[in-house]
Amino acid sequence: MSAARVGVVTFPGTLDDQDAARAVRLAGAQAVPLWHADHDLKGVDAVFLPGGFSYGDYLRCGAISRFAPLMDELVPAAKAGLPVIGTCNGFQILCEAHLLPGALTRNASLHYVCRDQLVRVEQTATAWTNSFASGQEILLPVKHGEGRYVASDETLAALEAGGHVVFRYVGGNPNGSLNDIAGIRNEAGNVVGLMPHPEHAVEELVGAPSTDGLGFFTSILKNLVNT
Amino acid sequence: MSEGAGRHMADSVKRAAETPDEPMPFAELGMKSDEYDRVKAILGRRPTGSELAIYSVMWSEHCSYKSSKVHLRQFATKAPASEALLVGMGENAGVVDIGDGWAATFKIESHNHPSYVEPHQGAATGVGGIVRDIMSMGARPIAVMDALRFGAADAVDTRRVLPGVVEGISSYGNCLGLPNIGGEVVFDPCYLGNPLVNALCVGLLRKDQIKLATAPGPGNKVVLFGASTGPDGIGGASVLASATFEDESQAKRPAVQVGDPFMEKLLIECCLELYAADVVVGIQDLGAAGVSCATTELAAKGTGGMTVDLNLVPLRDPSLRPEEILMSESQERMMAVVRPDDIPAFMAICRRWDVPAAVIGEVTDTGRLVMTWDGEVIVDIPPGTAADDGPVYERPFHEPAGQAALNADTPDRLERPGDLRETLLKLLGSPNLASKEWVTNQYDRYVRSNTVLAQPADAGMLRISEVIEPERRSSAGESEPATPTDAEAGATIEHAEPTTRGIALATDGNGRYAKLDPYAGAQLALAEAYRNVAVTGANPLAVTNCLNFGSPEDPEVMWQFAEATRGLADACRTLGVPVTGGNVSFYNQTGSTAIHPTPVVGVLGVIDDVAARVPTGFVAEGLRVVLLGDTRDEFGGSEWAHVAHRHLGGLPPQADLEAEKALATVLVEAARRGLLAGSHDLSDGGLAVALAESCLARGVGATVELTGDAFTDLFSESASRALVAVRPEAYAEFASLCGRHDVPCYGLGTTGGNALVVKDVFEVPVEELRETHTAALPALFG
Amino acid sequence: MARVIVDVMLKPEILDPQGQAIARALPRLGFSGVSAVRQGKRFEVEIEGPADEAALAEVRKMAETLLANTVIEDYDVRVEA
Amino acid sequence: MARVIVDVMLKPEILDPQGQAIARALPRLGFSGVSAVRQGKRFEVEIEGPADEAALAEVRKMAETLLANTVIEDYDVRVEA
Ligand SMILES: Nc1ncnc2c1ncn2[C@@H]1O[C@H](COP(=O)(O)OP(=O)(O)O)[C@@H](O)[C@H]1O
Ligand SMILES: [Mg+2]
Repeated sequence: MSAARVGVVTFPGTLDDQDAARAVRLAGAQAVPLWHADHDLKGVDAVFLPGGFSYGDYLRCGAISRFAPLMDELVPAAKAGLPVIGTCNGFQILCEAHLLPGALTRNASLHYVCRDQLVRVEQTATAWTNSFASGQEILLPVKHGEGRYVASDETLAALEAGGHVVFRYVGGNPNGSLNDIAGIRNEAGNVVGLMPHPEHAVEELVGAPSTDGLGFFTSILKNLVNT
Repeated sequence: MSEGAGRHMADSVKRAAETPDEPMPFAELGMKSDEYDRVKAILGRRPTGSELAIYSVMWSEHCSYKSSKVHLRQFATKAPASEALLVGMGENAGVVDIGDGWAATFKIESHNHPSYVEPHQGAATGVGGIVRDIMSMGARPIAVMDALRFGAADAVDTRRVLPGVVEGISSYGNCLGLPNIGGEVVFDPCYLGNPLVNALCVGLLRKDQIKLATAPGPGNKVVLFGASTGPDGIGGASVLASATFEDESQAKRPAVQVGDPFMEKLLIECCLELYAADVVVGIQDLGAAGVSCATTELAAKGTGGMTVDLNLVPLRDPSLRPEEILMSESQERMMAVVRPDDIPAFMAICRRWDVPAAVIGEVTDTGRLVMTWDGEVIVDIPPGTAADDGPVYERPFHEPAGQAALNADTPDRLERPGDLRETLLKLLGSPNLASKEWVTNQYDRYVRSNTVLAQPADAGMLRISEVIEPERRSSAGESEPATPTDAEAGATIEHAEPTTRGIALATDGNGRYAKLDPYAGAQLALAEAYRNVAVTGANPLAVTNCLNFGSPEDPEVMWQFAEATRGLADACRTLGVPVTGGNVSFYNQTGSTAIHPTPVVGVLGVIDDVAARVPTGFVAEGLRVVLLGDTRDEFGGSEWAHVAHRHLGGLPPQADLEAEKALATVLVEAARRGLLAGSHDLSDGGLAVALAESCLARGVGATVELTGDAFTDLFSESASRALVAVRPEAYAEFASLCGRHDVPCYGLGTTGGNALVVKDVFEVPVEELRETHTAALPALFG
Repeated sequence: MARVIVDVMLKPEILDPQGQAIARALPRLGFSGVSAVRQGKRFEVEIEGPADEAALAEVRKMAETLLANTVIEDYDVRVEA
Repeated sequence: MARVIVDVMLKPEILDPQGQAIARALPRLGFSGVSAVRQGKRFEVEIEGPADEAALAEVRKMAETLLANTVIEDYDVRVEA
């Protein structure tokens, strides 16, 4: 049986695609490059939308990328249950594409922030977090200028009531996100978006001083084996 | 008078021959009359407006190094033999062999004046420019650094300039996906009207993939690609465009260039794919002097001739005149020389990355650079005369009138403090020594996943692990079958496994030391960067430098420059590290007052196994704290004299390069053998500040004991020293290693606890150190 | 050739830290009498044909789907006076 | 209470990378007939008193010194219609 195949999407201006692919490989899966201009998901088992400045973050982060041909394929596939994760710019794209509710706006500090951030895993019942313990605190880097999660009062209440807040910042909120929200999931739990970067916390020697990001990749592998 | 096609005729070669006496505005373009006479002699007639545009920018100080050349030559003539040096000075950037078939290319460059006028855009385009230099060597840019100097931290204008500069570097570098792995932030009133923004970029390539700026092979095509050309940074050329014709369209010509980091990111990926497809014969980035510089330099280094049709240059503003196109400094552009058969593949790759590209000319063997506009020849020159044969000045220099008095005013007369605890906290909370997190937290240090060491660390360190082939391949969407990038559906991302190898980089410079003694000051800058690389366990290999000075027309400034270059060249020889490239920035002065002479030196080192890297500071309890090197009573130009007394006088610390070399040998060898648990170099603020920063690294305290005069031991800035943390069981082996290399080695105490304790002198809780250290910049900048 | 203006502002209930930062800075810079500032975006869209109803409808669609994120922003489309 | 609008746009000769990126993307998104897009900022300044000449002069000064970067931007101040 061949290894699980995780697609890693590259838009013009994507930055963390190599890093995400490396993390996928470290976890024992196969990284499959997906190109924004193709109408082709290449039959992957799951999709990682990495961070970066797609289209320079011009207009709004993710606003132009969500119109990419690849997204025409990804949106219905995600709605049909394909596991999809978006980190940072990937999260922004998922919100712009309305696969996740709410929006990510300019940090309250008005500065880009790069720092090692404690994050609490609130929900383990998603395709990407089932290797974690509920309430587990993990260390991941954040690095973004527009990561302040906002949504209408009703949306926020629904997120909280439904248990759709997957990650919360602890020990300081880096961007002013409502309810300290660092990441959320969709109703079905197959689509997850978060601002922190698991792919930069997978090796001892490089990146953040933590390997907590590996849990995301072992989660998806477990999930794929189980289904 | 815009009848007909709505376009004025340009000043043609034919017209120049017919109107030999027409006055040309060479003085407005910064050209001296003897320089203008030389142009006439070269051409045997008056230059056309376009030719004058080319000569005036190519012979400017910025492009021709006319005042500095005679001094910079020492970097080559005194260069130590180095097997690592693959490409030396004179190319876009130097290239060094870092082992396993890999090469690194790195360079530092200034964008000082633009960053004062418009801090955000000035700094951003500074990063963009140096990154393109690195790309043009055939490399993938893999990291940036920034060495910054501002006026006093509490000055009103610093509050305008610093946040803008940091935001510019942050927005541009982050958007390119280049980790920022280090730099400096220094405050001194002398930089108030002349902030320094020096940006460094390092790139990685295979040894056999080096690209050069050359245009060989008659018949090969000249391609301009990237952003379209607009009226950016052509203040001077407007004079020209309107000089011979009364023209209404030239009113608005901005001096400020605006960067488009997204376009530059596309250019990076596009270039790498072009290199991998082997469709580039020669390449040059467009920086200062834009098309003028790229065409003359490529032609001069190639077969010697080139034709260019300026009507083919894609324009953002259709009203641009040819003179302006030649001088435009629009960002994010590159020029390549391409075999005719490869043009379709070249263009297909550009299209895939949404990068506009246009063939604008052809390589010839005529020895002439010929440009046309509306069918008329407007430039016809031997390109080497513009690119290489610019004027060279032996500017007069002499020691500044006040130099002897400055050196005689030693810090001996300053009152020394009684309360050393207070002195430490005062220094640690002073803007120059305070934590730079307010700045560095705005920079992405993790992207590309190869960052081993970054802020706060003595040097930035990267693991060498790079994709060789472009990995992103499309299986659809390309029409040309010739596209070399078509790949099988479902291809996995190609990659090279991470090697164990790494590179380390540090930049340093101390304008106060250089003011007191430019010769020693430049050597101390090199010594500090060299030491910062060595304390991480990397072996220093090569040097880049950015020489920031006042006006070369001032003989006293010129003396500082001559002394600094002499000092740096001598020190490079002694330390065995060649200068591979750099940049000179003159005219950093307000009125007749120049900045402190500020040579900023970058050193690149190599480490065979990044797992052996030595982290900065005290990483655990129970380690022996050891001071390496001798401490003398040296306070000239020190941070203490600056903070406590606003005093600058005397002589800087002694630059003992042999001691520096021995220290580095010990540090690198000890790291290789795994003897060091942590390290930190000693520099501004001396031992006291190094101890405090070492405690702050991981929140581990230490208890140490001093033997000499406590103030001198704690705050002197003697060079060639480092602090290391050694596991007790490794101490004997380490001490004998030091003995073998004659490196003085003093056990000071042990790590542990929640405070920095200097026995019989003071005790400061680590938390108090942290509070003092981190509060300063946020208090100033919000 | 006509120019259509699209103004995009955050919905009133969404926090606008940029506007707030400006409002906070004003007194320090010697400006008084300002009770609030909000910062939004202004787009100048040059269209090739005339700004007739069809063209405006097109720009409105552009604003709705691209220029504004209607989850958090309101927009206004008008022909330049 | 009155609302004064300050529009800030990059000077026409200055590169507007955002506007260009949007304009380049439009055809791919199915929008045609747009020849150029420029993106700027719009500020809504709420003032406490009436929008008389004195108040407008004050806002103009604010635009000149704070809201616009006059090295690269132009601004326009008007009372909301
Ligand atoms: N402008 C800057 N850009 C990036 N990193 C910086 C900058 N200024 C300081 N740093 C980093 O912050 C850390 C502390 O800086 P500093 O105290 O100046 O170090 P040192 O005294 O060793 O030269 C180092 O890792 C340095 O590289
Ligand atoms: Mg240091």
